[in-house]
Amino acid sequence: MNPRDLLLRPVALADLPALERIAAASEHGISSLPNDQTKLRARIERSAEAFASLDDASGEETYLFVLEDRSRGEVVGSSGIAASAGFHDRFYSYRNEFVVHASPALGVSNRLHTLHLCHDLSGYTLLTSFYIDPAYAHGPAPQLLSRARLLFILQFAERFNERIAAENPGLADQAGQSPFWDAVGRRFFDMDYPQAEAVTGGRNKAFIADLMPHSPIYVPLLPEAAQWAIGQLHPVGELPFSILQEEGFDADTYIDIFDGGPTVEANLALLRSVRHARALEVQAEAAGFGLPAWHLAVNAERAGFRAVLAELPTTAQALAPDHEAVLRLGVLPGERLWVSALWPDASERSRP
Amino acid sequence: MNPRDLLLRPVALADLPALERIAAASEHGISSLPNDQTKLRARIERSAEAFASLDDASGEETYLFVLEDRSRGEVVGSSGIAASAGFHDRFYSYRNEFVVHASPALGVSNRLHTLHLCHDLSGYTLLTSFYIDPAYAHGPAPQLLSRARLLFILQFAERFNERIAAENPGLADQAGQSPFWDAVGRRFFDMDYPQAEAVTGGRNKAFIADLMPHSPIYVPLLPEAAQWAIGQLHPVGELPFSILQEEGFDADTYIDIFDGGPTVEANLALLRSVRHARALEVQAEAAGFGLPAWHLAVNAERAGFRAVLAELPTTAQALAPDHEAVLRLGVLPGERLWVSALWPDASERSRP
Amino acid sequence: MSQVGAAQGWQVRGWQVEDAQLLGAWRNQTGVALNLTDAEGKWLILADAASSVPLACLRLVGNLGLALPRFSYHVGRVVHAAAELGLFRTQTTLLLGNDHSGESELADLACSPDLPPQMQVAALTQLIEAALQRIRAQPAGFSERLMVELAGPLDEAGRAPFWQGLGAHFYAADPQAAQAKFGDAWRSHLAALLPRQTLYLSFLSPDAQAAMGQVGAPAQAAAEALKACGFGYAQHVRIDDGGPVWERRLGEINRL
Amino acid sequence: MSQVGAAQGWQVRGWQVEDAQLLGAWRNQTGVALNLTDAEGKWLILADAASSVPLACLRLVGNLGLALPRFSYHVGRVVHAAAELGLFRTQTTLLLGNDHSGESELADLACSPDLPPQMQVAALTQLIEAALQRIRAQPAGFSERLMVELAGPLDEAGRAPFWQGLGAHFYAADPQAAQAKFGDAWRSHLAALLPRQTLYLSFLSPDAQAAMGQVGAPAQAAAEALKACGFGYAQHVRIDDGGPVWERRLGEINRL
Repeated sequence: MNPRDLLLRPVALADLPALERIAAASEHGISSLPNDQTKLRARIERSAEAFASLDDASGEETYLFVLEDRSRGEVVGSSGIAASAGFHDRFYSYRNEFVVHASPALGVSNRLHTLHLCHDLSGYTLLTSFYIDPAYAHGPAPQLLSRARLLFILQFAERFNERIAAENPGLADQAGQSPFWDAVGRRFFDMDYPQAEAVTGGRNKAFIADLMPHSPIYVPLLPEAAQWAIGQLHPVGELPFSILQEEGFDADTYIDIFDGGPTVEANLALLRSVRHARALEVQAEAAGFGLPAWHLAVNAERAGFRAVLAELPTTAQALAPDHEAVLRLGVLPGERLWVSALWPDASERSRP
Repeated sequence: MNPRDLLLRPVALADLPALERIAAASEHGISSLPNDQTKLRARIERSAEAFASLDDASGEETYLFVLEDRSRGEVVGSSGIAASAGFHDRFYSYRNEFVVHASPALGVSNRLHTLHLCHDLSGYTLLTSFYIDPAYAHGPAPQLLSRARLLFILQFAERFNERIAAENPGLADQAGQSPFWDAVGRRFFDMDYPQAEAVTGGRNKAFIADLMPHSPIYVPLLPEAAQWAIGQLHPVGELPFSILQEEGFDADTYIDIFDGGPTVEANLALLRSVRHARALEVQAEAAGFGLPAWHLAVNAERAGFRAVLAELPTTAQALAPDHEAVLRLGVLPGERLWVSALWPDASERSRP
Repeated sequence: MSQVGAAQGWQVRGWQVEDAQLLGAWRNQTGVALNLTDAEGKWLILADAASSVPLACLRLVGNLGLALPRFSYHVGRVVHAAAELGLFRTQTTLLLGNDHSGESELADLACSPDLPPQMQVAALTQLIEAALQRIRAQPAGFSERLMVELAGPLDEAGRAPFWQGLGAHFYAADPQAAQAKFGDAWRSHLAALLPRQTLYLSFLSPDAQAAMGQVGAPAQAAAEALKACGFGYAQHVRIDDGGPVWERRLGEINRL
Repeated sequence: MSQVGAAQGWQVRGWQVEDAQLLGAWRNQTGVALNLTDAEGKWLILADAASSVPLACLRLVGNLGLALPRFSYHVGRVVHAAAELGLFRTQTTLLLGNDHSGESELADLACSPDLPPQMQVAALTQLIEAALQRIRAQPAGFSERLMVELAGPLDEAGRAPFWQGLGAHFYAADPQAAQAKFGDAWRSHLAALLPRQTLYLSFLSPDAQAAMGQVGAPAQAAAEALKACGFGYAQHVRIDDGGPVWERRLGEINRL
């Protein structure tokens, strides 16, 4: 696979069959794409509206991207952004909290782990719907698929929150049974985890959270399997999780109230791709000095957003109109594009 | 005042009279220096032990620095570091938390502000004891006094926590009465705020916190003066607070459990002075190209720590042994010094 | 089914359709109009034995709060002690909950406003004793405890100091209007807006603290009658006006 | 000061120095040795009228927990309801507190182990009635409520299932050893280690849930006697073994 064949763009109605394949292939609870044609079509339409809307941010926008391998003309992955977690209502998480309880007389001091139901992440922008065709999982494709979203958010910051979060799947067996759910949610919500997910569907989790205890959960009182599941990642989530971790997302503070999976969060400005992002002019006199390195490169359009992988000099301040990446992104002279080094650490520059 | 006359160094026993002046001059509750000769002497001795100790970090170390104007041979300020907030015990704060309570039937949705007693900052490294002679408050002296500590922490990171916090004085009237204390602490601890401070003295606040409610405080139930005091800074704390804010400290999350003043915190690596810090070699062939700009510059010694303000080229990778800053810091050829731009934003480079 | 009061010529009987008109104008022991429409439980009417005109009433509910959650504050205590400082302070706490779920209830205790106060106490006492006898005769549908809510005090302006000190910070509109509009459901709507964690009474205004658990004017006659029948304060108060919840254990009835 | 039990030839009297030796071997209604050394309150001894040998005892405390905070769990309820899903679940909650601070207490209820069980109940009943009479005669030093703690159940291995399900997660050592070492203070030390916020009973093991509020073997005779004297479960349990706190309102005594 040639990295130059990869193109990330907004989803279009023509991608419906591809999305159906993705929804069917992505494992239970991992993708947030519904395995249902009607609902998928609605998701595509909502996304198209979000990309096209002129006024910024009612907060209910969800943006969906697809990754295309142009050498085969095929969609090989999806990723998304929800502008505002909870859609201006509450978005619940458990926050890990540690308190020390001590009795000098008994000579005991314990650091107690508690889970604190909170709305801290309400209104955060959420990264969602990550799925990559397994054949593409080992190259730079997942990097483009996940990280180009950050450059999109950076360019249209007025539509998003400055803090970004992403849910990650927690431990569950093949039948979808989750040890965390069994120990916590099930006591308040008399059904299996898959059932509970189905009942809530795309709904706001606030509805469920209202059924959960509003005092902290004392972790030592949970069965061991549930304790162990707190903040644990389902193996299928490792790839997108590791990309976010390398970006600098914090994975230690919040967990999902259903399956206990880690919910990561960060300040947009501090993320690696954003810190290394720079705007380049397209201009005829652009010089081509410096060592070339692989970059994420995106144009400055909203509805016509395009993101690709491109080799550029790390010191470039501008690109020539005939640079192949400029051509692939369709950026005209005088316009700008944004780039961010794929492996900003010097030692990694040799990677694809 | 010539910035080149300023030198920051560890406090010495000979500085006792100067510290006494500082402790007497610094207003009630602002400095953490006790206005008491015996206690001050003990503080100096503890600091000398901390700087000299070979093994790293029992966590009880407190480091005290003084700022000297060498043109007058006088101490004009102090600042300090406590290696570990709470000395491995609990360090209490209130965390601002917001929860939404809604009744669809009544058509009401309230965002409730609560204060949550927490130990989140236990073990953080604390910046303490900031005091600057008012005559020096308007130049770069406070920058050196406050920020050189960060470069000290950076160099001896194994002695400190990667997260840094600093308490800031909250609102109080001239008699030391605090509206926040009156509404909260006093209900549980039957005395005035100055009295309570005196009783706790240098002690761990955990002792007091055990007397405070362990359920959240609902801010709407507090008198208005106390609500207004939450997170408010006492005017005398503005200068050190603004320096920390510019460094990137977060001031919105934690407040002091006594007076409601903002307790700021940050990840060391993300602070401005640390992000822009770089190590320079001292070597004969160092070239002097590039625009000069003012920098914090510190040597790499622990007990012999020195920090000064110096003009260097922003692109310098090394300095010559006869560079005046190298001479002032006493760094020998082959050794290193650390520098960090005083005003890293290009537009500010012209400031002193 | 009906008992005749020896001294007064009173009779306890069940509900009759024609009672509705008269009872519609009465106010119960919490100060509000009787719930005649969708009320659970059994009505007991104390009537003039000769004319059968109602003089007092109550409604006996087997298990409360099973359809609509019933909220109250549990009134607890927490000691904050520090031996080194000689400090030992007992704080009163309030915790929102549904502690009475499933308990039996005396509701809508009310008298004809024409009855003089002492007669009201006598009438209600006879009615409550009749209710207790009914429970003793058929204990199956009742729980271990019989509770009753009493109105809290009002100030001269007709506002409850407890409400002013607590509820009003979380619901700005008029609680009496909301009570009139939503009936019993009003307080479960209110509960969604109130703090869910333990509150310290000392954070409330002195007036609110003083009012907590006190019996207000609309409940005076009922309180006297309930006391005479063995009811007492049960460490819970109403979430709007802070009026007390009283109760008696039904297990004891069989010992009488 | 002493009453003679008509039927049995029993006498209720105060403490005598020579009682200490005999009583030192008895165990009280919570299963532990009597607190003979620094015990607050007044001892009442039921003795053989002829020989004056003690057969049962109790200690009557005017106001408990004023020097050493007394901890218990308040047992509450919270309803979690979602009409759209047809969900209506009542959860039992536990909240650590000092709710009994300042209340009066019956402590160290104990019998001679030589007394057959039914005689134990009769002896304790007479003793409790004597205590109530004493309060009625001199109500000044007593509070509105009289409480008593009862032992919770133990399993075959002698461990309390409630402790295994709750306390043991926060204090790993042997609670009986700690009780022996620290006496009454043990449970206030323990309280410093226990969760301070509301717990949901459903998070505990099924055995612990079942044991909560149940009367254990060491308290059986006392429980029967207390029931006969009008005491009942007061929605609180002990923080170590989950045994129930029972109480009776003293206001009612004057109505007897």
